[in-house]
Amino acid sequence: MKRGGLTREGWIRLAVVVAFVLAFELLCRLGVLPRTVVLPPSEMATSLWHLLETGEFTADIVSTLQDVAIASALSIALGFALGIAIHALPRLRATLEPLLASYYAIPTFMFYPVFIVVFGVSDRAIIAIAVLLSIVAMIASTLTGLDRIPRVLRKTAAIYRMGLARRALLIDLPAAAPHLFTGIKLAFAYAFIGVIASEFILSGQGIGYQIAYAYNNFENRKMYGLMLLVIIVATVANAVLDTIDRRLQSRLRR
Amino acid sequence: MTAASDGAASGVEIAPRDVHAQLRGVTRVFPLASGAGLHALGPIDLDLYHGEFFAVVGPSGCGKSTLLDVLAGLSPPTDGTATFEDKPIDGVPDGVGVVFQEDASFPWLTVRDNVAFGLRRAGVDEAEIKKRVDYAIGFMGLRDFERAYPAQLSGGMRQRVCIARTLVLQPRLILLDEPFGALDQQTRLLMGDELLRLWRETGATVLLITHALDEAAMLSDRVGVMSARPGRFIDIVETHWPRDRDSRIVSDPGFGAVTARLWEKLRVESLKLMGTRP
Amino acid sequence: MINIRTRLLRYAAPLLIACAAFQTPAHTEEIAVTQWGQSLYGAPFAVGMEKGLFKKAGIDITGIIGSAGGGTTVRNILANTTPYGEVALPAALAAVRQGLDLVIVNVGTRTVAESTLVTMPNSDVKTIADVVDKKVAITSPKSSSEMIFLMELKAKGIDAGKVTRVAAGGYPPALTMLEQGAVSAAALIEPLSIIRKDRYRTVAAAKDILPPMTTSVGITTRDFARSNGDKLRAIIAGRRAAVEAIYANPDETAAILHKMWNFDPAISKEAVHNMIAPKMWSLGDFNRAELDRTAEGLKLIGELKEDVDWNKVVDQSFLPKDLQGKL
Amino acid sequence: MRRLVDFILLLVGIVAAWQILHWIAGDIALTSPLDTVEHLGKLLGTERFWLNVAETARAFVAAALISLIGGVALGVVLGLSRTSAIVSEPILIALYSLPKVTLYPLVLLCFGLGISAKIAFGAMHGLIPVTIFTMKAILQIKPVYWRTAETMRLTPGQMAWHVALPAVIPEVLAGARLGFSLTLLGVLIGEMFASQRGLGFMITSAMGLGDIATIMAVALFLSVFAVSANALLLLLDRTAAR
Repeated sequence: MKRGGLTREGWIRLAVVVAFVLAFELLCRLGVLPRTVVLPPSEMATSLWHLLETGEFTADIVSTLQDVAIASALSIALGFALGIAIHALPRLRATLEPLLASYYAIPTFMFYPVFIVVFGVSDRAIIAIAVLLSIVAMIASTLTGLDRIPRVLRKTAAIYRMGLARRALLIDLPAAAPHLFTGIKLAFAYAFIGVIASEFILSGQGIGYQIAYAYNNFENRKMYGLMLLVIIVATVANAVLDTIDRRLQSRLRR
Repeated sequence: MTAASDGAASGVEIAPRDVHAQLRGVTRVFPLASGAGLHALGPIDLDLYHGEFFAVVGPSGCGKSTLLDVLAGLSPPTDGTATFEDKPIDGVPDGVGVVFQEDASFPWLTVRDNVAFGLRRAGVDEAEIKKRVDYAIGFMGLRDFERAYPAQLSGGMRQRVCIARTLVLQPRLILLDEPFGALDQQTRLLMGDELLRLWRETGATVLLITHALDEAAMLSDRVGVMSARPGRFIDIVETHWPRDRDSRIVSDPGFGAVTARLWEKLRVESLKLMGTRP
Repeated sequence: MINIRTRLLRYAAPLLIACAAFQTPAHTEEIAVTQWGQSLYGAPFAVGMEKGLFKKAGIDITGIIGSAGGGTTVRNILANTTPYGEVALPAALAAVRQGLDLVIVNVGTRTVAESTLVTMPNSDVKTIADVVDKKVAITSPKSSSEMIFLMELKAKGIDAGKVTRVAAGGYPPALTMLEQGAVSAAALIEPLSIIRKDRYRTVAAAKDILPPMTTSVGITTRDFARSNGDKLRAIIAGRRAAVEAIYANPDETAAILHKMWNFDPAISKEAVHNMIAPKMWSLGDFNRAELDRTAEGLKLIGELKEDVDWNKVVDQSFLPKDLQGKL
Repeated sequence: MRRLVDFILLLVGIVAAWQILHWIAGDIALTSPLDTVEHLGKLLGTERFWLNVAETARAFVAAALISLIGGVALGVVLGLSRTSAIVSEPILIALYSLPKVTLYPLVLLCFGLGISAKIAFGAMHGLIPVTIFTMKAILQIKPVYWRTAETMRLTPGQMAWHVALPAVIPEVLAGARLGFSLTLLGVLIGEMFASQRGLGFMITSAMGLGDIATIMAVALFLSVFAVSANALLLLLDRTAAR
């Protein structure tokens, strides 16, 4: 385990990213990439700073982040419960598995009108879409996690004469934890994608909507500022979850 | 000589001893998808005496682990009876500890918490837990790694953790399923020494399953040789080693004779196994 | 080992470059029309193509690229080999404001008559004045549905601050909100309002409240205007002939829309006939008052801050002589 | 046989749930299974529908090919060196978890509104999973395989074909399955946001008209396609794994 400072690969990675951004900046400044198409990263950053400072989109940002938080929490909890249930029913699972595998090809957004009627026109329809998109990742990770519990640990539990509930809590859960966390990470990523994409295509609020709106109205500065915001939020959240994930893996996986 | 099932055991004389665990006519048949059954084990008769070190060797797939599962109460015999301390084995009996071949340490607990796990489950009070855990950790040479997680340890160290975890519960019968299978030869020898020390100090009955003849010969009072599947005992070899022994016994003139006899019996069975393979 | 990897790498590299180079050309020979196949804006192009009026005018339009959003259409026009298309005026103005090099060459449509404000049949909202202190569903902030609603309020002298506008994300969700009682009234547009006319009661129709205003225009790049004036003239002339054909024979138009857009015949007929009286389709000529009304609307929703200098963004020289006039 | 029975039972369950939801939500929100199938049948009989299918299919096939070939090539290149793999993995994963729809305006600005934008957007979705899976697979090839191949004096070509490829095929196929799904999703989202043809456009324009029957029919069509295509890939996966 490394503490403080970067590994050699970490430095190279940083250098690659910085070089990419600088090259991008240079290409824009030299006019190779026309300004009507894309702005130099530095201008995106100043635009984002300006947007945050004026608070023009604060309500949208809050609404998006809130929806993402609710959607991830819901899909993690529901996905975990469903994963356990499906794992307990091998026949159901065998039948369901090919469906789960092709699930992501179906654009969940199609069901927006259905959700609108079921949940009313509010964030809840967007949250429902995001949950629909992310829950499968959690279910799949729960199944993998439960599958990967070493048989010997179950045997050990039997040696200690544990009941089903105790075993689930003291053995199964911690043993499956690394996979479950991977599921949490994925569920968050998909919830984020789901919320932003729903806003982008369907709704009248949120960061996604504002990006689409800015695109339609040729407000490239706003559009790229908001894009940068999404990229930063997604990358930072992913990096944090990934670090925790790696820690867990290195400690718990054998 | 009561353990030999087909009269192949040699006429070693044994004073009548106190039976600790007993198998009578035990067989194990696994149901197959086709509807037929896979006859994995038996029939087996076995008397394990109080305080003895008994090893089981046999060709791979002969049902050694199944035998252990029956004794541990992890799987009931299809036929026959199994008793421990005169009570029929129904579920995991109290007083039995098991160490598996696979690493069974809990990766989410520190070494210390791993060792204390069983005691906490049993509701032993903390002062007693501390005492026993300290002892076991010291005994297994884990003092420097108390706070470490299994992922930070070598395979040998992790197996020590599992042994310590079994040890603290002060089992009267310790079942070991090829516990050193994944370790290198030097480590195995040294772990064997520790196992002997543990056996002497606790006075527990030990049943060790192994595929290594030298390990069986070096550690045990008696070695049971099993046939190819369905496994049964074709020979039981007494070693007559002193109770106070260690791995240096391998240089004893009698050691070669014991391993030679084990191999003689096992070779035939192993050849059968290879011959039956496609 | 490193050796092998290097060698393998050399094998893989050309493949990668080949992939990176894989691109299909983005240009088509078609022109772009906003909301093609979805609203009646593009009817003249359908009729013109079907009846061969463009060919007669000297240009062969092979197909139409449609799109949902105004801005998308503008961008698409700019990327096209034949950079001419019909877009919503607000989108064209937004593009000009952001410095895109384009010019407006003709007027497309000049009414918002297809817009209505509806409520549930049993609602106590009887007139537009009844929406004060209530919630009204629009599609999204700064959308044309909001602009028209605000213009209606202004025309009726109602303080917009007293009405809560709720963004639904689209017309069907707005209707859902209405049905669920989340709002008291909802903005609606044809043909959806024709399809569902039995379910709702019309509180206000824009055609009764709002005078004509420019809603869509033909645009092109200044480059193309300089180099391909003849093509532009032909397109505009062909379109004019088509508009005349629509007014001359609405039933035939409805039949063409049914054939080309898969519109339901009955709905197609009703929709076309509804737009005959308000004269939705312009022959192409500019009307200062109608342009300014749209600009006023844009100011209401905060899209426009100051007046538009129409002479800077409009070029009348491609219109038929009889349609050119003073701005 | 039992599997077939199970599958039919599951289908019955889904249809039943759908029917019940239809009764609860009503015709405006959710057409019944029967009506949907009927409407799909009607759509299948129109030329317009198949034009849209062809449009989506063209973009999808091109995007899927780019994802697969590009992803495998990129994965091989990155996976051949441990350093490049470690350097690039977090970057790839970050890109994977990015809401790519955010970048769609950029894609439109670069590629215009034609089919190439859809292809690019579909490939953006599918390329990364294929790359990640391939890279990891290459990295995890046991070094002893390379050494064995070297002692047998194989040429790099033989090595790639006879050693590396068979060793990574299961992972690549797993990546391809995910890539396949996401590519289709990407193309459809692209069509939903800005396009004038294709199934995604059909969905948005039906949404604009509140035409739930068409939405559900297209959804059914896509689901059946995605599930059967995936089952096919799964089968390929199983045969390859042997």
